[in-house]
Formats: sequence, C-alpha cells, structure tokens
Amino acid sequence: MVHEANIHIHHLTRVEGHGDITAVIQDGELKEVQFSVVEAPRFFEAFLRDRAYDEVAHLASRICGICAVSHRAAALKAIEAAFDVKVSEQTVLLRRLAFYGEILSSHVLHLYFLVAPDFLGVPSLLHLAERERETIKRAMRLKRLAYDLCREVVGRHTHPVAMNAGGFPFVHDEAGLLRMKDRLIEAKEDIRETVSLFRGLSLPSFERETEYVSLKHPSVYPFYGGDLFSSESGSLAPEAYREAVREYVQPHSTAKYARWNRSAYMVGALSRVNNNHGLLGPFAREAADRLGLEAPCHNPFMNNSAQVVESALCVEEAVQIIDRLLERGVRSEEELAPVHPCSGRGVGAVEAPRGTLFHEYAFDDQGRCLEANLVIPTAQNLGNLEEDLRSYAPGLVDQEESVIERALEVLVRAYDPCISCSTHVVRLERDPSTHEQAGMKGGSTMKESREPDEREERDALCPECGHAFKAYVDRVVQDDKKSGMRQKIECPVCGCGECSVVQPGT
Amino acid sequence: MKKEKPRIAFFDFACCEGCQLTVLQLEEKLLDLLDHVEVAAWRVAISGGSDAYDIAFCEGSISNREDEERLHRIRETAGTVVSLGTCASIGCHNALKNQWTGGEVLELVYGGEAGRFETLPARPVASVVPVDYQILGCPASLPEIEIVLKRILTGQPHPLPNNPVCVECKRNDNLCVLEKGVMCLGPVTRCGCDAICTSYGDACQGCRGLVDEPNLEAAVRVLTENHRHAIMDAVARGLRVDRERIRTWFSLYNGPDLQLEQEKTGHGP
Amino acid sequence: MMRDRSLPSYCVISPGSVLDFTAGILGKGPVMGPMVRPDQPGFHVFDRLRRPEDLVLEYTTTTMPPKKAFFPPTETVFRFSAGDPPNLTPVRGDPPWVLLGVHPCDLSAIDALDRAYSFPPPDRRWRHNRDRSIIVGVDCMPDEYCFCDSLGVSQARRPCDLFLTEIERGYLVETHTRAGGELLGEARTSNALGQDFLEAEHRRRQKALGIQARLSADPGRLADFLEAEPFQEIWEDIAARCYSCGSCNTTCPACFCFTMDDVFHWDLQSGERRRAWDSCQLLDFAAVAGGHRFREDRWQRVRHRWHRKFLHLYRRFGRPFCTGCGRCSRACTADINILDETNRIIAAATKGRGHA
Amino acid sequence: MPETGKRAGVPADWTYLPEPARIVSIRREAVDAVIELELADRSALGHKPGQFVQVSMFGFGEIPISICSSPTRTGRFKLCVRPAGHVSNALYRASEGDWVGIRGPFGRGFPIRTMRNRDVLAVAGGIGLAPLRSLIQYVRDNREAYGRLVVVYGARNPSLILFRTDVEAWTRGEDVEMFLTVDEADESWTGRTGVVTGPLKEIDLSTRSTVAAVVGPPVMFRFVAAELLAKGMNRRRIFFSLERRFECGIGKCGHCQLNGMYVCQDGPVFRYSDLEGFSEAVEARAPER
Repeated sequence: MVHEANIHIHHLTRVEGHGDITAVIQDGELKEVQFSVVEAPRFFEAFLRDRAYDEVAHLASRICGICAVSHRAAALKAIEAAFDVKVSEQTVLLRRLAFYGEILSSHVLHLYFLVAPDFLGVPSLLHLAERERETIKRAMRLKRLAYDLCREVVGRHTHPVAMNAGGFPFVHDEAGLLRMKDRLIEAKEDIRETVSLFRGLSLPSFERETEYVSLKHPSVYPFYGGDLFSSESGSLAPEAYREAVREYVQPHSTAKYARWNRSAYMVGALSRVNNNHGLLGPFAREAADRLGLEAPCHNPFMNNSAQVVESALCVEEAVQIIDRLLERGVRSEEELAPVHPCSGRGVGAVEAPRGTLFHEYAFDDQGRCLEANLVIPTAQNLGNLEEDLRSYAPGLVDQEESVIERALEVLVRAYDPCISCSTHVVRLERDPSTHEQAGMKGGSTMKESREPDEREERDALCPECGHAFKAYVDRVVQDDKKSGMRQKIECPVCGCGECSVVQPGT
Repeated sequence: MKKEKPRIAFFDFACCEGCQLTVLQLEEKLLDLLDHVEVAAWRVAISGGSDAYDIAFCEGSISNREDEERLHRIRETAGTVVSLGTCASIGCHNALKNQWTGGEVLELVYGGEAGRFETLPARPVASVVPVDYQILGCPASLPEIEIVLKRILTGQPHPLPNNPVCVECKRNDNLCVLEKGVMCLGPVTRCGCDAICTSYGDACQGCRGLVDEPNLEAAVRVLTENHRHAIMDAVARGLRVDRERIRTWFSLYNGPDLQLEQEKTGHGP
Repeated sequence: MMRDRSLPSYCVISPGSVLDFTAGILGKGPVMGPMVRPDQPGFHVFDRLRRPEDLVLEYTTTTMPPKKAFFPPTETVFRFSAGDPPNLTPVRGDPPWVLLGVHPCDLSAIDALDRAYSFPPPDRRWRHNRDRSIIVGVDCMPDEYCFCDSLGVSQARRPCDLFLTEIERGYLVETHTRAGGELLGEARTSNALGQDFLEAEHRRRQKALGIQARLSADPGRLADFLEAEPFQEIWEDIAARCYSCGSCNTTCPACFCFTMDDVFHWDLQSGERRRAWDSCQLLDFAAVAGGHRFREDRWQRVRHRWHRKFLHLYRRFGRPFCTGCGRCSRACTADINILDETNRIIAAATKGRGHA
Repeated sequence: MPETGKRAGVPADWTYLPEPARIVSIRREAVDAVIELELADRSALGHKPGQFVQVSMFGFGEIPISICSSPTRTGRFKLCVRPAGHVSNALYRASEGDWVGIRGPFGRGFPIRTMRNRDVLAVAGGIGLAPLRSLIQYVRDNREAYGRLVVVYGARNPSLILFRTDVEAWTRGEDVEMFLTVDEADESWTGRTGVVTGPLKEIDLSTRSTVAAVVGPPVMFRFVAAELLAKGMNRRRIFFSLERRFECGIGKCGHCQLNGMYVCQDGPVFRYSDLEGFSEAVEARAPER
C-alpha cells in the first residue's frame, strides 16, 4: 500500500524519443501526473525557411526516422497543393504502397519490440532469443517485409529517396513488385499469428471516452489522405485544420499540445479504426473480430489492437495495390507532373503511424519556403494521454510503487509516442504558468504574427486552468480583427476573469 | 584470447533516431552481434540499461547544456565513442539553425519570448568530446554500420570514405542523373552510401558531407553554368540557378564544413 | 594457336533468326548484352540478358563499358577463415560470358585490356574470365562524342569471335574464330552475296562520314607532344574545372586500375578480400600509409590521366588507351571533353610549327 | 621478373591469392617491430636484397613491406614494420604463431651485380634502413666480392634508430664504415647530429668505383643526390628505392605508376639517371637536375 509516492520515470525506455512521467501521490490521493517531453529541440520550422521546395521535402522526412514516409508525403502534398501540381494515379498508388510499408514497419516495431515485452515480462524482445525464438523470428520477418516493401517503392524505409514532388524519377520494377506481392500473401500467416499473440495478452479494461480525430475517406482507408474527421464534430477540409486544431505549450514539456472541441483529443490507430471501421477489408475485419475491437472503442490500451488490425489491413491492401499497378503496367513517368514553383501556400495532411500529420508551407515565386507549420501526431496526443493518466492513475494508488510505475509506462507506451517527431519543441524553465505558442494565422506570415502585442497576449495566458485559449481567441475574434479593433478577451475555460488577451488589430 | 564481451550502448541526442532504427535493421545479424557484445543500454529497444559500457554509439547533435553534460558523462564512461550518422558526425540539418545566433533563432521562433529559452548552436559530437569512430549518412547506411562495428570489434580504425559519390554511382552502372536534368551534389560528396539516391534517379543532397579538398569553385560554376540538362530543366521551370541558390543548397548538410573550407582556401561557394 | 586460314568467313542472318540465335545462346549459358534498363528509358546498359527480346543491337554507346563482364566493379577475390594455417579459398571469377552486341570501340578496349593484363606477370583473373568468354561484336552508328576513327579503332574486330553488320536482309555475320563459328552453330543463316558486302561497305563509309569529331594529330605524334612539353597551363586550366570525381575513369572502357580491401564476416574470424575499380583522378589514389600523396595537386592527376592514356601506355603497348568512345566526355560532371582538351594540347604543341 | 614465388604449392593460377606464413618471432623496438616469418611450406622466399612482399593481415588488408633480411641468412625472412596504417598497426600488434599472408617477392632489388667488385654506399633515412639492411647483410655475407661498404644512416632521434644491435655491430665491424646521425639529439646522445648529407660530405669516395643505394623519405632524395653529384658521382651509379602505394605488386592496379613505369615491377629500385625527366619522380621532391 502506497500512500506517499513520488514517481519519476526519467527518459522512459522503449518509446521513440525522450519523455519523462511524473506522478505525485499524497495521502493515498493522486496529486499530479504528467508526461513530459524532454527531447532537445530541433527547430525545423525555423530552418525550413529560405529552403527550396525540394530541399523542404528532403528535410521534412528527417523529422522522424520512423515516420519518414509520412513526413515526406505530407510535405509533398503541401508542396503540390501550393504549386497546383497534379500527380498521376500511378504515383498516388505507389505513395500509398509506401505508406503500407511504413505503417506496417512502425506497428510491428511498436507491437513486438516496444509493447510485447511489457506483457511477456521481459525487458526487451532480444531477451526472448531463447524462449520465444519463433516470436522473434516472426517479428523480424514482418519488419523485414515492411522494410523491403519500402525499399521496393521508395528506396529505403528511413528517409525515402526519390519520393519527389510531381512523381517518382525512376521506374519501379514490376518483377520486384510481384515478388513483394508473393511475400505479402505469405505474410498473412504471420499476421494471423500476431493477432493470436495479442489476443492472448490481457489488456487493462480501462475506458475513457474522448474525441477521436483522423482523416476519413469515402472509399479508401485514409493513410494517404481524406477529409479531416472528428468523432465529435464531423468532417472538415484538411486545409482548414487550423480552424480546429489548436496548439499550445505546457511548461513541463518541450513538445506542443493540441486541442480541438474538447480539451484534448486522440489521434492514431484507434481513432482511425473508430472513424473508418467500415473500410476494413475482410482480412483486417477478421483480425478486429478476433481481437474484440469494435468501433467505437474507448479503451486507449486497445490502440495496440488497432495497430494489429491496421497491420493486417496494410498487408491486405498492399496486395491489392500491387495488383492494380501490375494490371495498369508500371510506366516511366518521364513527363513527371511538372513542378512550376509559384507563390502559394499549401497544406498536406496524411495519417502517419501515430495519427494525423499536417504540414503547411508558404512559398515565394522561386519555390523558396517562406514559412512552415508542422503539426505532429504525438503532440496532438499528449493532452489526451495526460487526461488518460489522470483518470487511470487514481485507480492504482493502492498498488506498489513499482506496479504503478509499470502501469503508467504501459499506458504511455500504448500511445506509441514518437517524440523525436516533435518538430517545434520548446524548452521552458519550470514555471507555474502555461504558455501558448504563436501559431500560424491564415494569410499572414509568421513574422507578422509576432507583433509586439504578442508578448502581451502570452503574458495574459491563464495561470489557473493550465489551458491556453488562443485557439478560442483566434476563432472568435477573427472577424473583429478585420475591423482593426483591439479587443480584450477573457479566458473562457477558468472564468477567473483575470486572464485575458488583447487581440491586436491589423 | 576470449575475454569478456565488450558492452555496447546507444544514446541519442537531437535527431530523428533513424540511424538507430537502421541498426535495428541488422535483424538476424543482431544476434551475430550479440555473440560479440553485450547490450548495456539501448533505450529504443530495451528497458532498464546499465551505466557500465565500453562502446557508446551517439546519435544526433548536441544543442543544449543537458545533452552536453550527458555526452561528457558518456565519454568518461566509454572507452570507444562512435558518432552515428550525419547529425552526430557533422551536425547535419540540425546545424542549419546555426546560421543564426542562438538569440536570433529563438527570436525567429518564439518572438518576444526568446528570453525565456535557451539553445546552443547544434554541434556534432566530435566538437564536444573526442570521437573514435565516425559514421556518416542521413541515415547511416546499414552496410557501413556493419563494417564499422566489425572494425571496432577487431581494433581497426575506420577512415571516412573519401571518394565522391560518383564512384559508387558509376559502379552501380547508373546513368548520371545530371544527364537526366537533375542537379546533383554527388561529385563533391563523400561516398559510402552506395549512391542510393542517385541509383533511384534522385539528386544527391550531400548528406555525407564534403570530400577532402572539394573543388567548390568548380562545383558552383558547373552547377550554375555548365549543366546542360539540369540547368535547362530548372530554367524551364522558371527557377533562377545562381550562386546564392547553390550556396544555400550546399549548406543543407555542409554548413560547418563549408565554413572551414572557406577559411582554408579563402573561397567557398 | 594455329591460325585458321578459313577465317574470317561470312554469312547473313535475318533479324528474326537473330532472336532465335540469341535464344539458343541463352539456353547454353549466361549472356550479357546491351539492353534498356527500365528505370533509364532511352539509355542502354550491358547487363545479364534473360529474354532474347531484351537485346538491343542498335544502340548508342552505353554509359558503362562491357569490361565489367571480365572485371566487375566490385568482386570477391578470395575468402579466408581461421585455421592452422588459415584456409584461403580463391573465388573464381565471373561466369563464362557470351558478350553480345559489342561496338568496335569496346572491342578495341577489351583488346587493350587483354594486352595490359596479359603483360607479364599476367592478371590471371582477367585471363581466366576472358579465356572462357565469347564476344559478338556489332557495328555502330556514332554520336557527337565519338572520335574512334581518328584512333583507328572504328573498324576494330579483334578480339571478337563474331561480328555483325546491319544490312537490308538482316546482319552480315563475320566469323572470326572457331568458337564464333561454333556459337553460330545451327542458327539459320544464308550465304553472303555480293550485294550484302556492298551494303556493309556502304554502311562503313556512312559511319566514317558520320564521325565528325576528330583528333587533330595521330596518336604517335600526340605521345611525342606529351613527352616533349609540359603544357602546365592546360593541365591547370582543366584542373580548375575538374571535380576529381573519377567518372571519366570509371566509365572508361580501357581503364583498369583497382583497389583491394578486406572485410570480416560476422564471426570476426573469417572474411574476404574484395577488389573494386579505382580511379587515378581521386585524391587518395596515390596516397601511402602515413598520408603522403604522390600527385597531391589536382592538375597532376589530370596530367596523369592524359599521360597514362596517350603516352605511357602508348609507349608500352603501342596503342593509346583510349578508343574514342566518348564515354568520359558524356559522363563528365563538369563537361570536360577529352577530345576538345586533347586537341587543345595538340594545337598548343603545333602552334608556330605550321600545320598539325 | 618473378610474378610470385616459384615454389611448389603456390597456386600460380590465382594472382592475388597469398600464401600463409607464420610469425616465428617478433621483436618490437621503439616504434618498429621486426617480424620473422616462415612460409607454411617452409620453403625459402627466394628474394633479392631490395625486393618487397605484399603482406596480408587477413581481415585488415594487404600492404607492401620491404624485406630486411638477406637471402643468404636462413630460409626464413624478416620484415620491419612501422605502424603507420591499420594493417601495419595490426601487424605490429601480432603475436608469435600468428598467420599472415605473403605474396611476392616483387620488384627489382638493388643492383648486386653492378655493385660487384665495386664500393657500395648505402644511404638510409628513417625506415629506409630496412631494405638496405638486406643489402648490407648480403654484401657482408659475400664480402670478398665487393669493395668498401659504407653505410650512412640518419634517424630522426636516438629512440627511432632501427636495428640497434646491427647498427652497433656494423659500427664495430671492420668490414663496414658506419656513419650514424640523428636529426634531434637528446641528453644521452653523444654521436653525430644533423641530416645524412653531413656525413656524406666528409666521406672520401672513389666516385668512379662506387655504387650508391639510397632509401628514405621522398624529401631526402633531392639532398642526397645533390651531394653525391657534387662529389662527382655518375648518376647511373646512384640507385633510389622509391616508396609508392602498391596494391597488386604486378603492375596492374595502377597505383604505383610513375610515368611509363610501375614502381612495383620496374622498381622500387631505380637508377637515378632513369628517373630524370620523370616529372613525378623528381619534381618538387627529388634533386634538381
């Protein structure tokens, strides 16, 4: 029985990047629980400026070694939107195929290397070398399959090559695709075994309903694109993501947080399955049924199961895409959709393994990047993760400290946080106040958004509720701004009446 | 001769962790590796971890004080320090922000709040502590990781490959991408990647840094004047191809190197 | 070997029979020939032929020369493993290739390499691969980079076994060796008629006319010039433009430098020694342990390339180690054209001495 | 010109395949190791003074090393290794009983025929003493066939003196005129200081009957040659052993090409007169003409 405990898990292992969990228990009551990202900041949004558009695409994949295809694709979609480039169907099919490779590799890595050890009671999969050789071999096989699929389509898994604006500068080898297809079909058995493995693991029966956000497409499972969809408020064009996604900064973490309708929302495999359940093919549906995953599912631990389902989906749909490609015949795209840089702005939204990913860029007429805004799945999930921790931890306070520690770790890991992705992390001294970070305003450049009044705006953020409300301000006072009026707006969350923002006029 | 197995550890700093993921791609060979080493710490793959290790692989650039201290501790512990990947070896794109001072970059990103934050110019591992082995590449190439691992375990040095990418590109029987209208930094970039980008018809962006004694003056002239197809292509798309553009392009991975080269030769792009 | 006085002999093979002929060879062993790589449409590479229809006999020069059939870009020379004494297992060379569709310039280059690698002491790896090979040449049409005619190799036949010249009825086939005759074997051929020879002759004339680019001195004089004068300014001028990327050497059909290194296998006891193409234009080519580099300056390396091709090897083997195929000029990332630069040297040497 | 050893059991078919040789003994000196080797079949190497072998440390690579023992001594042969690269480092660290690979001997050695009945002047700088030791031993073992034997040896400092026991023996020996000098003396040093040209100036040579063999760093050649020419020596009687990168040893890999010659086959010992006009042999590094 623990009545007093100060749990601090420093540099949580088996996640991507650096994160700490802090939980303070006093008198048998949970006082505080936090997940902090302590990754060193990398300033992508700063140094992408002035870069030519092809360098932007090149650098974009460097945001994350595990979701490089997603980042590259999001950047390409944004660039192609900005320059009004239409890519061929073949290119779209190939990009989708690359996504299946990446999603599969990411899910397999997470499920087998990061999650499974929790449930098998070992520190790492490598420790199973003796005991579960078959499991290890299967994990390796699936991972290799996913990597090879990426290699076939985009040269390599980490930092794809030749995945360019306008299309691919090389011709894919039909024989290679055919070999991949055979291997994918063979891999179905491994997927079934994976389903069996995760079916056998007992997940905590914790539930908390939240807002599920993902892309949604009428006919295709939406990794590569679709409308933006929230389980609370329905569809939205991806270009309008700023109307809904509101990013803010918490003092204990170097990654940004985000909110939508509720104070927090969830993205990722579970959200995708919840929002696109009808699009699962027979093989993926079979997996979902065997895992007992029914939409809507409110158990965040089931994110792992959703990942298994998506792994099945990747294998299933990759085969279909290869069939489609071979049927059409893979052709040289010698006349790649020509990219003529022009002054413009574009948004690219895709589903990265961990959830919805937005890239937005503005370019000048030479195709040089004027500004960049990147919204990363893990950042969007952090708020929801903390709320889950807050609602999950009180049920654990009677347990041994090590048990609490492990349980909290397992919950965090279920989210598969990918912290290296945190493109615009900030480093704050421990400070009671919460700070909102300047986002991008429609039509204005970043520079303009940093008017002297901004300081005033930040300083006025709410110290009480811990929630920034710039999102609210942006939405509410947008029209007033045009009138050039200055307006004082109070925090709508805490209602203390003391915190307010002076919204600058134009 | 059989002694205790050396203990190996992986650490990451500001990076995308892609290089460590590449190490994971050793797959079955990981088990071979485990015949020769013990893994003391590898946060991406293993819970727990030990502070006693002999060989430390460091991925990423050093861009804040905490990381700097962590790296110093690693250097004190490990007999062998390896900088894994371009971020760790030459600074990579992390160093792009160094073109501004710390204050400026913060100003750029955080405006009036700049005073609240701290950032140091991103530096390669070797600029902070002495490094025994360097592995280049964004991400590091798996065959090279293997070679370096073997060299470490057999006590051999690993000199940085000093041929330009063109050598490997040609060995792969590729048509020069320049002939296809793609501007390429391959001729001045270190090889070791098996010319993967150009083999897929893409441009080399110089992720492995400059070769020794690169002819930068020629590179700029070639890229701005001589390039039959590539320049025609760019011009057809309404782009200016000038020194400024090439200089920016070179700095993608070579910011720190370029400065050195400029100091050494008195001219750079 | 006794010279077979019945050779060369002639016959004609129809385009359709070429396909059968190719299919027949494919059934017997590995074949390498020019084809289009799917990712590089419009350009040809020598690669292993798997389907007869992939063979392209009318092509402009490939990016990389066919020497790789006998001297691969990278190869394992031998394997070693621990033992007392250690076990050393030589790794035999490449398969006995039938090399199809080789242009006269590349035939001439293979001949050059035959001489260089057979010069005592011989490189037995090359000889091993060459001795088992059969080469079928094909006549070509030049492009703007070709200057083979001024080096006297535009009609080269040696060391081919068969040689094809395109004519109205298909190909006029010259059988140069008994092995070539055996290869032709049961292929459906017809007797060569007077008309066929006339056509082939006409084609050769057309080709000679098509070669616009010319060296402005014969190779012998060029060698004398290079020996006599320093041409320092010219080397330095070329060096100022040169990247030292080595593309000129790596695409050259007559270059044959290499380097060797070892790799361990994962048991860290056994491993292999590998050989790879090298290039004298690279900075470290002439470096020795301790760091000293002979030919440290770029212009020295540039000069070395010209000297080696047109002077040193010319003196040793009686022929330049350049076939005028133009690959290096095409491949040069800095647009340095071997013919233009060589003619500049000749012009500098003959200036004030009357005609070239 | 031997392409490889002509002993039984050598797979002549395989140009680049070494023969195993065992390290019989290894003596590490200050910065060098003298390694005594024996071929697996215990046959003699069959080399001449001034030739070199390609030595493989399997898994590390292959490097050329000149043979520092005379063929007149035993069936075994000795190599002097200074750790300068990763192969030589590994060789320096090797132990007795370890196996290495040997190809060769390669190249032309010193002109022992030309030297016959003439005076021999051996000028060594640094590790250049290693190949010359082979010559010195050879001449001493065939003493009656040669005239004077003058050895001039310059080391950078006293701790870098190679073959100390030999050097001492030669100093004492009546059949050798030994001149030892160091560039930088330390407290214990009582001998000569300065570069090798110092002693050269003093030596009274019968220039008409002397043959000089010079081995040392590239920068040394220029000064030594200038000194010898000043003494009136014929440039045809001055021999240099050149250092280059050798990969194949048989004039194929191209690394050691020096104008029309391959140093590994046509050298490494060259007549000075043959190097004249060879821009890369002499320019910047070698004597002015």
